[in-house]
Amino acid sequence: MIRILFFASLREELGCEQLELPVAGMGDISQVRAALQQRGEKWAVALGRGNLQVALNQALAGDSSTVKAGDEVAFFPPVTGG
Amino acid sequence: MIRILFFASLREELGCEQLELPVAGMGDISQVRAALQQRGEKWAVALGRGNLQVALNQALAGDSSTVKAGDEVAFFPPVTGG
Amino acid sequence: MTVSVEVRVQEHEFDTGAEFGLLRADNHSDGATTIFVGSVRDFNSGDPVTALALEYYPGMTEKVLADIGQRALERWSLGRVRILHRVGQLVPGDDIVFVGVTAPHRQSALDACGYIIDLLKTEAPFWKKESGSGRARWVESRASDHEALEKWR
Amino acid sequence: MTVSVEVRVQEHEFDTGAEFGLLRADNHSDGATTIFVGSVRDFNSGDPVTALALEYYPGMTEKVLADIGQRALERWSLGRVRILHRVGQLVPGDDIVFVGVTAPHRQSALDACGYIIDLLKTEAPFWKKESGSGRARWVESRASDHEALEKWR
Repeated sequence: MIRILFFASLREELGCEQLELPVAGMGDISQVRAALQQRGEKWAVALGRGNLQVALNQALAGDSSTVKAGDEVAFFPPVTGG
Repeated sequence: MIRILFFASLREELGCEQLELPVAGMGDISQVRAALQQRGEKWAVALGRGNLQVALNQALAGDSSTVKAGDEVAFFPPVTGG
Repeated sequence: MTVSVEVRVQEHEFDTGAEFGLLRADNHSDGATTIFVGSVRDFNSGDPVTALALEYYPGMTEKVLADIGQRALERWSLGRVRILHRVGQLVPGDDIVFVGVTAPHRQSALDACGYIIDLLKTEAPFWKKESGSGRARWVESRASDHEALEKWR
Repeated sequence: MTVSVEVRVQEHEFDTGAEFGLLRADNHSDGATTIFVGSVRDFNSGDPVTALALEYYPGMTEKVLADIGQRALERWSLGRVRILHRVGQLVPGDDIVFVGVTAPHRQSALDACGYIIDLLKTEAPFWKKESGSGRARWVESRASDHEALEKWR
């Protein structure tokens, strides 16, 4: 399984803080994103935003980063700390 | 009279913290300096150094700044605070 | 004295005087200490702010802060680096972030402090939600924060 | 909140935490506070330092510090500026100088803090005499301090 986390406005928009996806068919982040977008219109829109950031195992990652069983993937909007 | 102050290494070198000079013949700072340099070899050398700074009434001044009775003139080496 | 990077993410207030003391304790080789503290303003982009909620990504946030501190250590000759950030519920006047840097020389301490806060603003996973005028809104990231990175390239 | 410049020259220690509190008190409009503290190092230019005597020009020094603070206020949009400097007998580890600046935005607070300490180093009438290795020596002014001014022209 892959553990997926959502933060801040994205978490609120999806009404979901975390979920797990089976790793079958997930080669990279873009495939994880595509699988999530299948969950419905709301998910398709929210995860399709160009400014969304992705972290793989708590480090910033890109669409082509490879995922494997046990990985933690997080999607979040641009950060606004400080 | 004009009140003259010396600070830091210059004060130590001259063995003098302050003195008063009659204003007669003192048109500007360069004349004050020249009068002080007349006081002997030690004074001629110390007040002839190119890096010496001068303040007139507690504001940085130049050789051509005009002096008058009651003024305070200070000579000191480059500052090293902070 | 060994160089060090300390980071902390916490709900409770931090004490800037005490943090300064930790930067200086038994540190006679660094002549310069620079501190940046960011606080909650009562207005943002013209809108009144009465409260601020700060969310973060436990685990990743600490790693990113430590990594930013480490990059500062590699770029300048520094002594100690401390980065603290509050999360949870805050109100105007509360301090959010503390960046403290010591160095033998002042320019390194000043530059490293600016570098750390600029990187923190664009890389550390924190998100602010402001309340005011009866509504809550997620704060948008600023283009100016990304432009500020130009000077470190 | 009105903008202000406070300067102080004193023999006794200052409390950085308390000074920070004065910069922040009832100040909800400035989101950024920057502090620079300079301390006595135990080495200078390779020579051990065991004590430091600081001399100043009473009257002129305070005027120069206030003028430097005022020029910072004219150059950036700032809230409060505090400049403290110790004089008299100090030992390694002692804090000599405190520069604190608040501003609505961080870059102004960081830049103004660097500007003030750079100007203080070259303009404010203070002189240091170091003791160590059994002898006392007046500290020479540094070319690097004058070069540091280039960035503010």
